[in-house]
Amino acid sequence: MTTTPAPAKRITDIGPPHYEKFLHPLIKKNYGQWKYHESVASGVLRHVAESGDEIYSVRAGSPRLLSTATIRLFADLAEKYCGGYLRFTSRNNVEFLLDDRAKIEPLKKELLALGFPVGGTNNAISNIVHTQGWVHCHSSATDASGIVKSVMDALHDRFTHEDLPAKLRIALACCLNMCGAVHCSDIAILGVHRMPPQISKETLPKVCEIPTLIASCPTGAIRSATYDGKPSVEVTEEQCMFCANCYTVCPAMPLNDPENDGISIWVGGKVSNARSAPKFSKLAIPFIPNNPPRWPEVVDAVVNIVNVYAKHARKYQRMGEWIERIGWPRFFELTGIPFTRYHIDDFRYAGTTYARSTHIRF
Amino acid sequence: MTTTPAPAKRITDIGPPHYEKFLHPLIKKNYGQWKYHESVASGVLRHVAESGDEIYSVRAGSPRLLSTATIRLFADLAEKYCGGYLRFTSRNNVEFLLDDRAKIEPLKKELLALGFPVGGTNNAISNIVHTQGWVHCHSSATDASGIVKSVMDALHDRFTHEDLPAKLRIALACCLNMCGAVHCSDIAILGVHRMPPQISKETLPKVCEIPTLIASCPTGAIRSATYDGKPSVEVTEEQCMFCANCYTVCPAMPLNDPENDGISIWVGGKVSNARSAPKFSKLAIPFIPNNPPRWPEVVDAVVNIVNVYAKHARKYQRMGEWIERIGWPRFFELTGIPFTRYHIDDFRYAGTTYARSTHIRF
Amino acid sequence: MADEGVKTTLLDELEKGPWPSFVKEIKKASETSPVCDDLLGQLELSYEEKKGHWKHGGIVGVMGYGGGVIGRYSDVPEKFPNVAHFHTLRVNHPAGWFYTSDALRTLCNIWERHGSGLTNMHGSTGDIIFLGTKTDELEPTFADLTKAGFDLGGSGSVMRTPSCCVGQARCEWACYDTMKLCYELTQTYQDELHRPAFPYKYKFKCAGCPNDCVASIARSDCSIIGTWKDDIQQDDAAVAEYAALGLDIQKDVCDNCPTKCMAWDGKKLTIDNHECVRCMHCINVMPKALRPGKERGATILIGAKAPIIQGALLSSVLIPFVPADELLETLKELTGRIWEFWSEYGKNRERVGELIQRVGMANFLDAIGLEPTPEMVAAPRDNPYIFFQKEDGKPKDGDGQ
Amino acid sequence: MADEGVKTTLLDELEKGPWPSFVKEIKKASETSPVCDDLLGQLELSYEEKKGHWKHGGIVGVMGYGGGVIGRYSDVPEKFPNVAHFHTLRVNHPAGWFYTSDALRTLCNIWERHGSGLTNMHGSTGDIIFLGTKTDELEPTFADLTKAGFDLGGSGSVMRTPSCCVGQARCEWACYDTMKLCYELTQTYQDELHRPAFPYKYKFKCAGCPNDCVASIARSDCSIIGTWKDDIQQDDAAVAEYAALGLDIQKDVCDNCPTKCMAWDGKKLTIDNHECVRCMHCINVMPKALRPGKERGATILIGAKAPIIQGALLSSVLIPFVPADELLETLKELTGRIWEFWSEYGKNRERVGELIQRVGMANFLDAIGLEPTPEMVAAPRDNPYIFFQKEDGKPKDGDGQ
Amino acid sequence: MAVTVEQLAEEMYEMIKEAMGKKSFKATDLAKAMIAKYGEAEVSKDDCKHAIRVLIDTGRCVYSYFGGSYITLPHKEGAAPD
Ligand code: SRM
Ligand code: SRM
Ligand code: SRM
Ligand code: SRM
Ligand code: SF4
Ligand code: SF4
Ligand code: SF4
Ligand code: SF4
Ligand code: SF4
Ligand code: SF4
Ligand code: SF4
Ligand code: SF4
Repeated sequence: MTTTPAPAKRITDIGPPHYEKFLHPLIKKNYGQWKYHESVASGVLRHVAESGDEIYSVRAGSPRLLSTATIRLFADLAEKYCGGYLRFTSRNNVEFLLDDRAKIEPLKKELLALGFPVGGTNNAISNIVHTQGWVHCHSSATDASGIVKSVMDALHDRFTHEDLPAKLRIALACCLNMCGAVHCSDIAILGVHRMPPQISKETLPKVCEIPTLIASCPTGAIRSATYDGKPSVEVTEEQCMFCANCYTVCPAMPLNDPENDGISIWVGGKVSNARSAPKFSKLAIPFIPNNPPRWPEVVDAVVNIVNVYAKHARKYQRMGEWIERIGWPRFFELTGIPFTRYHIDDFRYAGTTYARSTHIRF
Repeated sequence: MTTTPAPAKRITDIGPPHYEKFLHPLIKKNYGQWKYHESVASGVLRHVAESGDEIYSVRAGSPRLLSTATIRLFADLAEKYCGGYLRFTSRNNVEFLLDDRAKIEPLKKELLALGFPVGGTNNAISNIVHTQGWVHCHSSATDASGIVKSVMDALHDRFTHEDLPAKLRIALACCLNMCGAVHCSDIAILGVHRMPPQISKETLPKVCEIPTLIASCPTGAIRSATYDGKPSVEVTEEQCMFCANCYTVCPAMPLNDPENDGISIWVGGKVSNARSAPKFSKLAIPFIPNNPPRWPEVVDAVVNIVNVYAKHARKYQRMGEWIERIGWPRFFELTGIPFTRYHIDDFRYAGTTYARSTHIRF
Repeated sequence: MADEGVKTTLLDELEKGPWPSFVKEIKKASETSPVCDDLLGQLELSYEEKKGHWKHGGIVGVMGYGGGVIGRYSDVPEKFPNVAHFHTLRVNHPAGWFYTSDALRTLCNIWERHGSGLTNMHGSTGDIIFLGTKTDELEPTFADLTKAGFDLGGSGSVMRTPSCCVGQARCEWACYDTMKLCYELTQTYQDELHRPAFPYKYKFKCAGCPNDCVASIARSDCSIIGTWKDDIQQDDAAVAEYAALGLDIQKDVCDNCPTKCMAWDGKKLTIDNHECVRCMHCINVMPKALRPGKERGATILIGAKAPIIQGALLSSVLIPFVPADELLETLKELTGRIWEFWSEYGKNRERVGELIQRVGMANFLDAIGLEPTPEMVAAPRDNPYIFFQKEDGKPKDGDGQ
Repeated sequence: MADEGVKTTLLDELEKGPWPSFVKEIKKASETSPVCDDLLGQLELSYEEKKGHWKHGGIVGVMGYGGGVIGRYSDVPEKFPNVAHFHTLRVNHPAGWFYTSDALRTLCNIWERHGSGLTNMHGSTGDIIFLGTKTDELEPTFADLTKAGFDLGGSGSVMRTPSCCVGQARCEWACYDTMKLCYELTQTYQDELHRPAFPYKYKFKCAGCPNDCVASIARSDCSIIGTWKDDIQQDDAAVAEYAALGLDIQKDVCDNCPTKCMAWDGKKLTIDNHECVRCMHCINVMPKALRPGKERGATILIGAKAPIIQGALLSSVLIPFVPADELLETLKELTGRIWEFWSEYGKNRERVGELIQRVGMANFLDAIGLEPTPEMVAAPRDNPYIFFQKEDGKPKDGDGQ
Repeated sequence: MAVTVEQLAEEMYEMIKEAMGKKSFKATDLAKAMIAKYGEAEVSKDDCKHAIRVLIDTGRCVYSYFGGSYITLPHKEGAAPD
């Protein structure tokens, strides 16, 4: 690690500022004393305290990748409408906290004028949790922000309206590391490689520990070899399932490739314990090629799934709950997505995913 | 293989006799034309054909291990009451097939007098599917017939009455090979070892292939070693989970032991697709010592589970469906069975059995 | 006589109680067969010592066959010389376990002549088990059996005796003729039943409907389970009758339907057959009012087995629906391809279900020439570890291997 | 200015449409920070070539810390020299992501002074991400941050920045004070956050109730999820009001209850709280009428993670219920024991959830001194492969080893 | 305590230098090695932690990161060479 000389008296290990400093006085007063909430309008919540106090939250969509200019804008708005108090949500939206109902509409108007949609509450589609992509990560099989922008453009009305059967959470991760934690999303957009690591034979011995590298491969596809008399490795391509774990531990094993990188779509995951237990997302579409700048095939695929869900699910049914009700064969039939060999699990719990009953719809 | 000289003209590969030869004329006539059935009394079914014909089945419990004397007795009864037509069921009961309703009672009376209870139909406990045990198998960790007799004595009323919430199927296997296919039973009684194989060092090299033996151990507990200069094996005891697969491939690896062999009890499996999908039985009691001749602790354990189930399950709920409704913690609470480290899975799908939600009853 | 010959203090306890006693059976047999005294003696010893007294295995059989006999030797032959050998024969039962009194007596005659007179009616796989004889008697027993029209079942690495539920012989729900299929499979594969050529055992079981009264989904490598494709046959008058007789149709029927595809308004029962998964529950509860549809056939499933050694498996869907009249042909063709693949790639003692898990279902389907369908899975994969194939990926040239 | 400096034909497409555009953000930042032009340029290249242009890793940081900075270097530095270095800093956010305008402006000032002016509000783990600066600026940024009362978050093999839902600050369902717990965990483990000493990363997330608005059960090695032990608080008048307003209580509420423990007779709602699994559904639907009970606390779960490399995991129950006021102490004690075991036995890059699967839950419980309870499992084992322990088995002497 | 933190730091430093390019050590590897050498009575985990902190805070060693974090000698700044 390269560090630059530090000042004489360094401050370290202070942790983040205490949150109390940033709480709206009304929130501080009613902390832990909230009684109930209701939806005032799409994107606007009203929380009522035991004391009778009320706080309004106005939620605006954000691209997450924000310039300081925009953050200053949010700060200005907060100052103008709510004493300077705001927060961000666990899905990267921004929430303005108002104690004055009258200021809701003016704030909304200003936000909209500035290009920030208000919504994402209740049974709307909220912001897409996502990751770095080509903007900052070395590992990505696709971009993150560009797809999110394209998909949210198409789903904009679903953000500003609360008319889905239930919450619908979309997440994107640009590689199998899944920093977007897409594994439990109603719809997950996941960047995938399809090319085995292309060994940089020259650099490998310089930058990687070969035993660690060999051990990193879950399928045992990497074996030691020599190249130009120097220790190196080779990959049995048939055994590679493109997880890129080897690349994480050794930079000389890149997998990315313009033609073979792309997107897979997964559906039916959830996190909440509401009604049913949390669930993993399952494979819907194994591969869609990267098609920047607007990834139209990915957008269409997501919109199609959302529309079919919106049409067929019963009230309060999350994507996965709906699919469990109708069965996976029907999901593929209704969405028109082809079922392929790739949908059949062959990883460690594969056996538990086969249909071990005669419960079949015809 | 030792074979004795065969007669000049041997008949082979003829397969079993054609079943048609053995069908009651009324069955032959209405074959595939049955319309509905109903229960006439416990152990007595009435099947009605499209033609209006009726056949009555009287089902009697059997110990399965039958002397020819008893088989002749059944033959005589069949001749006396139903033209000589009878069958056995998939759970080893015997069924007399009558076309004359009037003969049901006399037949029942005679069966009862001979010591053969009539029942096992509908929501009764039927016969216990079981295996050889000490009567014939080398592999057994317990006897089969003795436990079955003891348990069925205690559950006799549950055989002759149809008053459980649903069917309740008990099976017994005397070792992990599970010839009684206990793995999907409402209640499974399973013989288990708890002692690692005791290597017969003298005989091993003579009777076993060492590589095959080593490969047979799923946990890799068996390693090669030498004994008296001859190739042999040794067992890492901590790695042994007593499956006896090594013994199956090598007689010099016996596991049986009077103190350490015994019984485990498993619950909640089912085979039918009715309502819920088929399920495996799950561990209820890890170990009960062998206590011949009547295994009172095993009998008590089974009777207790049956009674708790009978009391708490809703109509049509099989054991496993009931437990899934109330949750496993409640099952252990209601039955008073202690939950131990052994109940927590640590085999290949273990991860899928942990409680991965906050759905908890308090 | 047993009562004189051997002391069975412990076993005698098992003559008490209402359930028929196997000890009584052994004693009965010992009246005609002296070997049963020694069996009782050895069993009593096991009861005293809490331990079996049979040696491991033993390689005996009838000429030309590789299965159907389980060799068994006592480990205390000096004490019980009559059970020094105590082999069993597995005799292939008639489909559906139907007999006439005559047929039973024929079997009894043979077994009293050549063996202990003890049987299991039946073994867990379905065979008639002739329990206990000496090596010398194997061939004569076999000769008598075949003369009487019976043949041996399987043991070892063979196809085992197929079995089936009572099916159309006495059940209104049988969606195909289970006994016929069972019989024909048995006859078709006589060679595979008698001459071990597989990596391990292979079992067929035929159930006429999803109630699966022969436990095929849990106990057979290939499970054939009847089902239907069209709508449940419904007799509204009969439904009303059940209701009038006190059946709570909402609670007992509709609420137990796994897909909740039934509605009862107090008068009329409506089934959304499009959503029905053919579980049988409603039909089971109201057999006079509801019946399986008319377009009948079976689902073919693959791979069930007991836990040794990778853990127990239930069969999983291979072909969602085969019309009843195409079942035998389809199965023959399919089985040929399955056995070919299994024989080629199966490891020693690897059941077909384990092989599928090892190579992956998709590769197995490729090998046997079936297309993947979503009915084969409970859910698609949830992990991103997809072995994309070369045709799909377009590997570029580069300095990789 | 971006518009003059670089051609971004493809990226310009992403300025269109109603959703706020990240491209606009980068362009906005490029008005004050020239590095953003090169970022746009390199990104445009990525869009043309369908390929990222960042090199693998890079080892930079602030003095004394082992994490909090992600080093990043361009693989086309000759074309885009301003992003030749483009490291990010992970800045630990205030619990609940609450800010004042002032605090935000302070952060902006620092980042405009030292970096690109681009951020993520927030990163997936919860940090404020300062996106892109040069090595030389790391230490000065850090100095300014700490002076302003902020500190770095984690990267590498450390405890990561804990995060939490808004909790009692604005949610009526929070069963414990998530923000306080989150803050205190963060402060307690400053050393573990900044100096890598673990086999791999370790994440805490605190959710106030089973709705889990911070996805803790899916995304944290240790998930603390609020719940209650006594009965749901019920206001019958408010229930009636919902009904009057048209809520179909039977269909929308009762029928969706996972345990079907609710009954509605058209007037009175009855909850069999003994059967309730605290799923939140009924409360979610009728927030004015139903509320979590009064005996509040949390369930502690362990082991969630993304799929690399053994497959994704959800956290599983470790302690079914800890009263709210004992949470911090319990967690400290428990975490100490967990980390000790994990540090000792975890393999390099093995998350705690993977370790548990590898050694078995029962052994893990032994190691951390917890008793097994049935709440920890969805179901007991279904395979018979039990490692009976020596104390239970009584191995005899013999010729075995 | 028989072994001082400084001594531990010195020995760890030697270990790291020795293995440079062949093997990277994690904090626990170093601690385990020291405890194995001196015994738990002489050296505690905390001592080792302090020793590592000495190495890092003086800049003699730095943390590196490839999938996981290691303690190594400082080297030229930059990403992995290609
Ligand atoms: C603000 C936020 C917490 C925070 O600390 O930032 C939050 C706040 C609330 N959540 Fe949430 N949830 C928030 C992320 C989540 C997440 C996490 C996620 O999406 O990654 C989940 C889990 C999602 C999942 O299961 O995949 C989540 C699952 C819920 C649920 C359960 C929904 C369900 O039926 O499964 C409820 C209850 C409901 O909506 O009926 C809920 C309800 C609520 C309530 C109504 C709680 C309350 O009484 O205040 C809040 C307003 C919700 C709304 O949007 O209408 N919140 N909520 C998060 C807003 C994210 C956003 O910007 O959209
Ligand atoms: C910045 C961030 C994504 C984002 O855009 O928000 C991120 C970015 C990276 N993550 Fe992550 N992870 C980020 C949150 C996550 C999460 C989500 C979470 O914490 O809730 C996960 C899934 C949850 C989990 O921990 O399992 C996650 C799972 C991974 C993994 C897989 C870990 C695993 O055990 O499965 C890796 C690979 C690794 O660690 O070797 C990884 C590795 C990486 C690296 C360091 C790339 C690498 O291979 O070394 C990425 C650096 C990108 C860059 O250039 O800036 N990142 N990473 C998130 C951290 C921001 C923050 O501090 O707030
Ligand atoms: C005779 C027999 C078939 C045979 O070829 O021998 C048979 C015959 C019938 N079964 Fe069965 N079942 C027979 C073994 C089974 C088995 C297999 C087993 O127990 O090993 C099962 C699967 C058990 C399981 O799931 O573990 C089985 C699950 C059913 C079911 C589904 C019950 C459920 O709710 O899960 C029904 C439907 C019902 O009873 O409502 C059924 C219904 C029936 C009916 C009513 C079918 C009919 O219309 O004729 C028959 C009378 C049942 C009765 O006992 O009341 N039969 N039935 C078997 C009798 C065994 C015995 O002696 O007790
Ligand atoms: C006789 C019978 C038990 C009974 O009392 O009914 C039986 C008895 C034996 N079985 Fe079995 N199995 C019998 C049905 C079963 C079944 C049930 C079934 O077929 O429906 C199973 C479970 C289903 C399955 O096939 O998985 C079964 C699973 C096993 C296994 C474990 C196989 C596996 O792949 O998991 C073994 C061990 C082996 O093959 O190495 C085994 C091995 C044995 C051996 C040959 C012992 C051995 O290790 O070599 C037993 C001989 C006992 C003896 O001395 O007579 N037996 N065996 C059953 C055959 C009678 C018949 O032909 O009708
Ligand atoms: S998901 Fe992969 S590519 Fe995307 S930020 Fe995380 S590690 Fe990088
Ligand atoms: S990408 Fe994954 S499977 Fe392929 S070689 Fe690398 S580590 Fe192995
Ligand atoms: S279960 Fe085991 S002991 Fe019993 S008959 Fe089968 S192989 Fe023998
Ligand atoms: S009993 Fe099973 S686990 Fe134990 S040594 Fe034998 S094969 Fe291995
Ligand atoms: S499986 Fe079906 S068809 Fe066969 S006997 Fe049972 S209920 Fe009848
Ligand atoms: S057969 Fe089963 S799924 Fe179909 S309608 Fe009847 S109960 Fe429902
Ligand atoms: S997790 Fe529960 S307590 Fe926290 S914000 Fe969501 S609903 Fe409220
Ligand atoms: S919280 Fe969930 S389980 Fe409990 S009563 Fe409400 S809906 Fe039912």
